[in-house]
Amino acid sequence: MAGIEVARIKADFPILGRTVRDNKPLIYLDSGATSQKPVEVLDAERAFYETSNAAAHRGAHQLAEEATGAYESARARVGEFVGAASENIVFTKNATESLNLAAYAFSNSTALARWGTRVDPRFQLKPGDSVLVTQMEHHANLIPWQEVCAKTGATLRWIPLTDDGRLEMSALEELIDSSTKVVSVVHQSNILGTINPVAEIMARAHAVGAVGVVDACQSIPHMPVDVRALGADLVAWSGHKMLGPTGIGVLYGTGEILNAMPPFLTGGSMIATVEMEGSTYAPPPQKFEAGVSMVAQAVGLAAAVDYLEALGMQQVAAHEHALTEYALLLLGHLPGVKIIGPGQAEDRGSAISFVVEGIHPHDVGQILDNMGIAVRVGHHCAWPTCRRFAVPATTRISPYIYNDLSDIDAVVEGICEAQRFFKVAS
Amino acid sequence: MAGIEVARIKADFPILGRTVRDNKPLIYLDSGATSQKPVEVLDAERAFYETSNAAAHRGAHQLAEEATGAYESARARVGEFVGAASENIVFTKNATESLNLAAYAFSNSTALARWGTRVDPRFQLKPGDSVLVTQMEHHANLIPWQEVCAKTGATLRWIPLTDDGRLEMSALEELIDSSTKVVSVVHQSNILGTINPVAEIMARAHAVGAVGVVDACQSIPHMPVDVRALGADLVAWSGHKMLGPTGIGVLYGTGEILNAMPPFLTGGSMIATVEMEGSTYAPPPQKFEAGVSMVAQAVGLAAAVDYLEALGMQQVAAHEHALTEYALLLLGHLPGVKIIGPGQAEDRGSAISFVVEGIHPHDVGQILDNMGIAVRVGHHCAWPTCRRFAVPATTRISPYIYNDLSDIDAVVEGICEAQRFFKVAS
Amino acid sequence: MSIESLYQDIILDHYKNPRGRGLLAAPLGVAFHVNPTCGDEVNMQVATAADGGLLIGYEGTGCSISQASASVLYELVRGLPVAEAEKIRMAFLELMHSQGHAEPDEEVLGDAIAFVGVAKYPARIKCALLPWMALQDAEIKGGLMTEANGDQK
Amino acid sequence: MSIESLYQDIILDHYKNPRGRGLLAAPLGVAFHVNPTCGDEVNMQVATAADGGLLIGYEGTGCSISQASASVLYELVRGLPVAEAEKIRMAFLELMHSQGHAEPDEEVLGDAIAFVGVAKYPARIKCALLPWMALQDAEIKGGLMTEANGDQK
Ligand SMILES: Cc1ncc(COP(=O)(O)O)c(C=O)c1O
Ligand SMILES: Cc1ncc(COP(=O)(O)O)c(C=O)c1O
Repeated sequence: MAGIEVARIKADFPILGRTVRDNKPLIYLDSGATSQKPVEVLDAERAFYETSNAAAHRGAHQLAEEATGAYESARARVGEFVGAASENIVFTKNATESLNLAAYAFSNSTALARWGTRVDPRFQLKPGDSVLVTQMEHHANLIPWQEVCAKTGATLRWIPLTDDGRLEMSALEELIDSSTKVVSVVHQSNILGTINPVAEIMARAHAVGAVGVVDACQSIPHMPVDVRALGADLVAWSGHKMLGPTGIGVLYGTGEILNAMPPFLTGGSMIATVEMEGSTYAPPPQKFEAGVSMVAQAVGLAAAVDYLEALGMQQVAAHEHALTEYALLLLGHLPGVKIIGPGQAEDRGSAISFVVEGIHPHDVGQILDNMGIAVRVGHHCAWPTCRRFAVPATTRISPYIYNDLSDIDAVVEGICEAQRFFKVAS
Repeated sequence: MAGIEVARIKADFPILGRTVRDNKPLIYLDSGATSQKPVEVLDAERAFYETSNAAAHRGAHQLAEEATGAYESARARVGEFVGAASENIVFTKNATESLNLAAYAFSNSTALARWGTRVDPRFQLKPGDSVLVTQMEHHANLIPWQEVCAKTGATLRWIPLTDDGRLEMSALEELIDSSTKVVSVVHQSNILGTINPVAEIMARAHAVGAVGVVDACQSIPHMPVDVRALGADLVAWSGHKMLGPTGIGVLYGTGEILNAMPPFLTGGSMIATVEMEGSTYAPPPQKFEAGVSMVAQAVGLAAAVDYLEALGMQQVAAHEHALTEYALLLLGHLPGVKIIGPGQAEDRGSAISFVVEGIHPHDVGQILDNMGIAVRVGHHCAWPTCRRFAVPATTRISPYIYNDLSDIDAVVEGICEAQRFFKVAS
Repeated sequence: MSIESLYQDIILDHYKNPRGRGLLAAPLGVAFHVNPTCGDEVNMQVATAADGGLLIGYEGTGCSISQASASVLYELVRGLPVAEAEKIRMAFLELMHSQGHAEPDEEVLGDAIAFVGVAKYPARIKCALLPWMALQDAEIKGGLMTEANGDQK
Repeated sequence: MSIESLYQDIILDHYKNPRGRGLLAAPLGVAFHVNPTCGDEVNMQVATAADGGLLIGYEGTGCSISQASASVLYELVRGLPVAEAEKIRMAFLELMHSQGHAEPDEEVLGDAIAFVGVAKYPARIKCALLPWMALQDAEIKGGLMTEANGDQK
């Protein structure tokens, strides 16, 4: 595992030095939910508060200048990280807001058009129109679209899954047609680990004139991603899963689409002119950033980007790939253990869900927790995916740069311990 | 000014020790835009990241338990601060999101009802219905309602202002009638400083069955506020203006109203059950908190509440009142200076806007900035209010707990300097 | 705190050998409750026997704690008058909110005292409470209890 | 850095005594630009004289920097062919983005070199640029320039 020196990295994360449950050293394998933060990120946030804190874009005094500069540099830095220009980067509070921003463009345009406001017809929905997602979406990329349909009369469709946890691509032919107005697809599934062929799907979407959206929450933190290469109109992700602070998310959009979309949250700092009778709006990205912004969090996220780039995203991906291969090998051979998701490491990320025969995932997680191993149990905000695989829930490990092979060994040991404890034949 | 020892307080704010513009000590008078943060808040946030960081409400391991506990304790603490129970407190990213959440309840309900979803009829708007705000709203409490009207066919009305910067209460008779579905009013104006009789207005709103909303952005940081005493259904404010971190806001709602409102942002953690075909939602406040939450910021906000309560909100208000009286006296007697807003300190907060004859507010601010005094210039996101007073913009001082009388003296000196510099007779 | 304090033998026994599991022929009230964070499910049914005592039917899927809790509930409250059952329910709720500091009364709670360790794991309390919340809901739906006197959020 | 470097005498002079302020009788292109953060306004009008030189009309309200900048603009570009005016505009934009490190060419920029200090105050750059952005817009609207060659965002 050349490149990623886990021991050295761990030293940058104070929390990884703590113990849990009666002095057991912490093994954190829940980075799919949220990652830990290196001191570099904490220092950057704190330094901002201690030296330059002010409302960005809302003042002319020196602190306001500095805060605006810090915020806009952070935007440029985050853009650069994914191959995008500053003006294509919108800051939100999390990926969920980013995806809602995308979805509300449709319901808002539809309502505005009904009362005479001119809107881009691509965002105007009516009965007969359809919205396409997949059966492996995180709730954040499913429910907003369900709501759009409930508010416009459009119909939700979804790409089904194979037993191996991949998209049934042959179904696309039927699912994407002239009724399709938007296709929103997860890049890497948070529950199955599957990496989807999003560029191909976006091309199919564009062929019928649909808007293409990608949920890149689980890909951008873990591999090099050039958002333009995805071919999407909009790409959403969160800062807190990529070493950044809580409270900040990102929406990338092409200039064309961001210009065409109506605003979402409205208020201060997103306007051009305001009168009681009506207002006009600033160009993107400002148009989508109403209110005093999360400047400290943007600064922290930029520091997270610096940290990841210093490691190199190729190296990060290679490191996780090695962990994935090892974990799939070990878990795949463990009696009574079934992996939910692709069994091979190709086109697959490091989030691995599994079930243990005769033990509820919650109980597996509890035994692991008791050994100091933090994993996630439940439906992982992808409940329909659980239903598809006829499991009530799964146990999921999701390693990151601060995990190594020994952490995988610990999980295997933990599963065996659970089988012993619950007296399940293994 | 018994109670508030400014020198001692200043020591808690590292940024106030810095210099600006060639070594001038910083005098920060822009707390209306955003307040500075004491070390206690920065320490609390950092301690959370270094010991308990995990996704709240999304895990069963020890860190997730601790993060959930920290988040919910913060909610309880913030609720307690304003006299509300935990379940009445919704965390958002800022007041702008809180107010949009309130406004979207109307546009979303209207659209949902059109396609057959059962909604509370109070939130369903149609042509002929009206929405009432005031002519002194921050854009954050104006544009969302303009957008609601544009999406539903309802009409926006507003309470006009007197020349002294107060609400023309006699106009209420005409403005609130059976067509009124929602009344949304700022508690304390960020540009004029006016404190409005919101309890009376809310009572009038309820008398016609309208929903009552209060924008308490500029009141809760500065005086004791019991949200229940305001008589509103919903009350919105921001954390960053009350010593808290950026990236967190609050919406208080009565249990009755929060239950009746449809969700706003949708996704993970706000659900009861999810299937591809449709979803049901959790009870409030979870219903309104989709996505991984800003746990660190909530923890920081709770620490800010602790800090303010240790000072005592009565003391904070008394301190600011004294500053306001002093500033009004001095500025009121300065030749060429005109205060925009009430000239008396009664029912008035410490944000004071003024214009200087013959010098553009931007230039006044620049001269002050050059002397190390940070004030805000412009329309303060209340552009229609500027139009009402026929000024293109104002210069605004907005002191807080770390300011004292000498800071006001410095402003007066700065104004005289500006008059000298721009060769304006004074 | 050992993992054994959470998973006491009584709990594991109820999990492996649930008592009285199955549905009623003619339920008065039915409540299907789900724990949205982990997907645990309990379908709880109530009716009353000729003597006024509670009849309980249930099914469910989920973790050992939630399913054992349903089994213990069945054993404890079936046959009791609604008011008696409610006392036990309240005692169980109190135990769960004790943060592990309670000294539960075995007279009242029977096998349910084994859940004392659960109270130390905030994320698992909801699992243990799931059938008990469903019970209240089923009783309200079946007209055996009014909303007002059944308020313990 | 002194405040005098920002407010040079030339700027204050143009502010107090704006040159050529007023509107055209028959404008070809008109652009009304507002700075949304501070409310500064400029209404810029363009037309061409018989010899092809630019005619400039303008009005506005706002801070000394924005209004002086409009006055300087008037002096610099009126009467010039559009292409020549565009060169000056580009030079001014470059000056504004120089962060104060430029050595502006007085041959090209005339009185506009006084704005070199503005470039050190990021919040004021927009003020100085306001009339120049409006000029471009008015030229495009008047058909004197196409969008493509006037792209400097
Ligand atoms: C009165 C008032 N309302 C609303 C807001 C909006 O708050 P925020 O920008 O934090 O969302 C502000 C401050 O900007 C304000 O002063
Ligand atoms: C694939 C995916 N999409 C969306 C989200 C939502 O992100 P957040 O909760 O940060 O808004 C997550 C993580 O929770 C995720 O894993």
